[in-house]
Amino acid sequence: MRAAARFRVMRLHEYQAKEVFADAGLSVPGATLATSVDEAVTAAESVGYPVAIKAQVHVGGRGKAGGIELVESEAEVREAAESILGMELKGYEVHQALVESAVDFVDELYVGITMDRGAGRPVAMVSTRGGVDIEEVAAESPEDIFREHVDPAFGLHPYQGRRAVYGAGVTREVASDVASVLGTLYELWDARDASDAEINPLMITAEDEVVAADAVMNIDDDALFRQPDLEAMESESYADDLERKAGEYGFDYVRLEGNVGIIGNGAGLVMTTLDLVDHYGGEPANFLDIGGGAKAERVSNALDMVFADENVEAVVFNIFGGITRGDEVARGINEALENFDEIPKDVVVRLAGTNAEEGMEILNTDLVAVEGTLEDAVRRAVENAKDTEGASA
Amino acid sequence: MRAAARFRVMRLHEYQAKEVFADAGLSVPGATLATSVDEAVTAAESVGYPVAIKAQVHVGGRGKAGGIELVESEAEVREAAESILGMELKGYEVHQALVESAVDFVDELYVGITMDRGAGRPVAMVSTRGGVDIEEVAAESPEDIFREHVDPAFGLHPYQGRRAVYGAGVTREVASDVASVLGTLYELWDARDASDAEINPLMITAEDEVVAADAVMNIDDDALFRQPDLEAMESESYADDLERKAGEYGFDYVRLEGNVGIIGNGAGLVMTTLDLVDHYGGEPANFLDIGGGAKAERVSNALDMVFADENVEAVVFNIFGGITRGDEVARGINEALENFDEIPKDVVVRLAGTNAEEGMEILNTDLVAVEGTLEDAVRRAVENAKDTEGASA
Amino acid sequence: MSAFVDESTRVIVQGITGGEGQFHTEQMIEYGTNVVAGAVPGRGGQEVAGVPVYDTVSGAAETEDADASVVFVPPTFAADALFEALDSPLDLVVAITEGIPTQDMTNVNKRLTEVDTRLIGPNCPGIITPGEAKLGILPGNVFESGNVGLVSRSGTLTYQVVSNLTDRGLGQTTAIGIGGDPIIGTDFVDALAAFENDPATDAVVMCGEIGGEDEEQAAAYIAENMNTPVAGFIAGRTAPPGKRMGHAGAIVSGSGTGTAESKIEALVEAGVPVGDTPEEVADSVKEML
Amino acid sequence: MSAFVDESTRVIVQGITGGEGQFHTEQMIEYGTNVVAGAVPGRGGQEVAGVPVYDTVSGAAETEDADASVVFVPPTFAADALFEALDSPLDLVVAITEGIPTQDMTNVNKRLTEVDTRLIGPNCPGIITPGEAKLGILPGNVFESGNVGLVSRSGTLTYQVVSNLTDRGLGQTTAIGIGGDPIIGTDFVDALAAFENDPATDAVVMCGEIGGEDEEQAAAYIAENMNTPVAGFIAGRTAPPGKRMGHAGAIVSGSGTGTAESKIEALVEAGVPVGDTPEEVADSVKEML
Repeated sequence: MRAAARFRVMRLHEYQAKEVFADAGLSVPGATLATSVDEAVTAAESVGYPVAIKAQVHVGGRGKAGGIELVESEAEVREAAESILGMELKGYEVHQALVESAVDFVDELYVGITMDRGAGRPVAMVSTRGGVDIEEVAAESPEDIFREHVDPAFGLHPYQGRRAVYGAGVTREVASDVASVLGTLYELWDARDASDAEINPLMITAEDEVVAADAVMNIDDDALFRQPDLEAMESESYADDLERKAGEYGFDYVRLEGNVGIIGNGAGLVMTTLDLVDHYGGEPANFLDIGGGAKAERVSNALDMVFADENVEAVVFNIFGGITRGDEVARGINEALENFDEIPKDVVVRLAGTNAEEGMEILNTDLVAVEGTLEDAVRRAVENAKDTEGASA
Repeated sequence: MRAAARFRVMRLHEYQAKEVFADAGLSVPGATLATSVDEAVTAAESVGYPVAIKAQVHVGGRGKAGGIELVESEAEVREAAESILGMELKGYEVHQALVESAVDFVDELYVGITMDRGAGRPVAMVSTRGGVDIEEVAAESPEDIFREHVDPAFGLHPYQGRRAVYGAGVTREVASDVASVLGTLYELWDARDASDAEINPLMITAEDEVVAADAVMNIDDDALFRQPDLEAMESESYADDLERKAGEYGFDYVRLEGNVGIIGNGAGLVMTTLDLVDHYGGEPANFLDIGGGAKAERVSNALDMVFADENVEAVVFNIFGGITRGDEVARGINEALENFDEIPKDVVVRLAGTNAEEGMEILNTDLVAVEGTLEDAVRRAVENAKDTEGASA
Repeated sequence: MSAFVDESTRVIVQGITGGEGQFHTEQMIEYGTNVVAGAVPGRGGQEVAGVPVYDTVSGAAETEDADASVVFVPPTFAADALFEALDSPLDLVVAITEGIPTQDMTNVNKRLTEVDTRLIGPNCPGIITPGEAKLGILPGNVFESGNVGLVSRSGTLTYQVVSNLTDRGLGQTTAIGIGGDPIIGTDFVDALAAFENDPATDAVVMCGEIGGEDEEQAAAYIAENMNTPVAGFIAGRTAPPGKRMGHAGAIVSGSGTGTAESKIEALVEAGVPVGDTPEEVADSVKEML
Repeated sequence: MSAFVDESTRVIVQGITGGEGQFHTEQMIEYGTNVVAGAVPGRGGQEVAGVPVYDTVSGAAETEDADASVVFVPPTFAADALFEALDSPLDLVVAITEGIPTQDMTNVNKRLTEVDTRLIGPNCPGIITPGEAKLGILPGNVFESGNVGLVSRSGTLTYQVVSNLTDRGLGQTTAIGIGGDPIIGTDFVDALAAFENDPATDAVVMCGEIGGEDEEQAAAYIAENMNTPVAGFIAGRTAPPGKRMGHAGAIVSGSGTGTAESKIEALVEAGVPVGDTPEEVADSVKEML
């Protein structure tokens, strides 16, 4: 939901992020990607036992959810790969697994670079509590994460890396190497337009080697135009077909649990529409922002999306035109609905702002209901959903 | 004289600077370096007539001094190359000439990046009065040079390049290309630790092409450690053997016209010693700063240098010890002078500061005269020089 | 009076020769905005929508004695356009452009600390003083002159709330869309301070949304510094927990800020009534006056 | 009183484990300077010259409640050491290091505009308040406590002039070597202002040299702001014309500044007697008191 973070990102898979990290000179474990059980076995043999089999999906907490297995033999690899490949992790199906040499570590750190929106500056972070969910550490004992803000005009000074590392309590033996990893990570973050670049855990071996055992790198969508090689790594992975469809149409779309489909223009207004559905006793089925200046085809695509969601019982279509013109929107609604012999779900439309009156005249009110205010439109859609639900129940 | 500018630089030859510029994507004329007349002829044929034959020496105003010839035939090349190769330009012998395709230009600009010491920031400069001595333009009509200061933390923003170019009155047709040249020049200046990076003239052809017809690039000596490829380009070119010797010994040395040789520690104090020689009616033969903490060998080398200058009639050796220790200096003076059957020039020594008393005790006063104050030491050396001069005249 | 812009504000449009730039320049002029120049590199000497175009912002600002600029430059070149505007003798820069890379904006943000110029946006609808001037893309006909100030992170939500105000006869002194990007120039506190200091503004509406800590900071500012009454609205109460804040927000702040609950609670504690619907917000404002 | 440093100044030495750092730390302590810590990455927990070493400047400054640092870090790493010092709770940083790349110093110079910390140097002998503290490499035995302030771009020339003062019974409040590099922290004007505000300083000596425009600016400052009398000296009158200013200086300033003539003229116009010899300078000072 863009409105929430307003910082849309393209997420690299672990194996992709590790490629980028390794190119920058960071040490990562030997690994091979596998898409089948047999490939996993071959990979494990080439990498050398013990290996970790790691699901490559864009979800956090893979380990806890059973997406990572540590194995020591071919039999174990087969079992783990069979379990992981094809499994569903938090709604995402696993198609690829990284077969990676297991690191024999004595210590696990966290290092990361992200944007501190409040400070308006990047921040470098180091913690000796690596290998666990860093968000939990941040919530429960924020003092366990050392934060060093970066002046973007200068970048992360070497002394800042040292201060972060010593400040976090990293042991003297590896302090200089960890500071150097943090410096490289910042350079990557900066050069590759990342929103986040993290290593968790950064493993420390008995020989004081410093190895990136996991890797996170998310790239600012708005900067992909100057990161063509990273853009090419984008793998269309969606939790379901609807989100895939939204991606193809180029919509800001989030699927939710309810049954009132929602279409609107502008993130704030769409969020408000969701809130009102909830306020009047309904349950939003989705967030769908068609953006500014939407033309008829885009409007039609939006309806197509919402109708395709089998949970949706009724739809509210709320447009306040600034750049978006009410007549264009009305034409799009007509076109979309005229294709149906029977309109699949009741649609309530509310048009305001630029060319709203022209739009109201154009709208085919045989196909949609019209309301003059946002509140009335939402109330009516909530009622429609309840009626439909009641009827089908 | 380091004291004057305190910004010692390694100067690239025109052909070297053009290599660096061309690597960065700037357009330079086709050219080949020649060290003999036959090479010049071959070069001219491969480059194509007309060609410019340009002496490669570290002096300004080569053109006026006859170091650049524009020629159109083999006969002319022979004549020009014979005249230029081996000629002496402002004290520097010419060993190399650049044989370069002559650019058919309609306009000549000046673009340059340098350090504005007063502002403590780099400055980008553009002038439509290219092809002439820019220092003269600066002195006579400074408003003809547009200056754009650069925040080093951000570099030269593209808009600053445009502002400089439009502000200088560059014609619209080439404005964007010239701004782009300025941007590249700044990046080079920054990335290569330059003190100056200049193109004068930047030629504009009838087809609105923008060509760097000359190139200046001077590198900050203190940053050569991180510019190994540029450091490797250093060509030991000195106006005379004495300056070469000083370079080998690692002294700050400037040869002057007078007959009182001067050795001291610290640029300010050595300059003051020169000034006092002048004040008391003498003429300084040189500036020689042995630097801080000088050991005996260095002291001995300094005397060797000054004795090697045939103009020198007398020497004043003035040390005020801070880090430099008087006893070390005294030992160095003794060692140097004890090698001679006869001391070639009268030496007056003045030692003050750290371990000065110990030094005075060590000094072999059979070999040198000693004075307690700077003024007395200088006066005596000036007299010695006059006496010697009188004796030899 | 009004905040930041009025009919005397002399406006430059950066990117005036583009489609958006030209269209909205015409709209702004039609609304009464004193657009005095455009700035587009290489297009100096031309004329668009009846105003002269200059190659540089400095040239336009100096020759036309301008006070403000509105930026329609595409995202690829927008940061440079903002740096240029901030290095010219202007008081106000309004960045409409959507999709500027966040790292570009952190650089602009750094420069903002070094200059006196105010930036509104980017990715915002702009600012309007109804009946006097609008700088940006807001639909002028929604607004009416009056004594309510409005500041909002969202464009269309602004229009919604303004229409609820106007329906009740509550006109506006100035409405400011500050934009919803992670890094913006003018924030809630800056806008609230301007309204507090504007004698013509008798009440203020602030429309926030989930994410970031700006609303919490605004609440603290209101509690400490404001006599003018403020009504609030927060969009995004029903956003599912996992989508509420990015991972970055969670590890940086490490606390419960950024959620709708946190923001509403902070505002209510600061004495700001927070409406459940835009209509409730407008009703609150009516009661305040 | 005194300018910038006195016996209570708590000093960190950056680069204390190097040869120069260790030697001069011992010298400083012997002189009476309150050296409280060293800072060298990776050497935290050790002890040098009887003081504890920390890994970071912040750690040293916070734990030992330090006010100032002296930097002996080699040129390759010096800029980072300066940035570190400027990002720590210190009032004063004295950079002795010679040979820091000029572009590194322009970056440091930019950061200096953003912080309150004072930098002296680089490539300077340091600062001394005779009888109380010295931060740097100045030979303590040349100085004597008194009522004359001294500021100089040159190290050994400072010692020369000070010895001429001391010979005449003229002790010093504080002597500051500001360094002769193209980019320095504290300049003549900063030092002169400190002396003007120091009630213990009854006269000031400034030793300049050719190059740059600092002496001309100092002259303007003296004329406008100083009641304390100033005596001047300019080294480099006999430098040959071609060697006087770099090409850069000539095209940037485009004028006659930077020469000895220009500097002497500016000072004399500001009422500052400029001696032909160090002895004459000391004589002038004696007359002033």
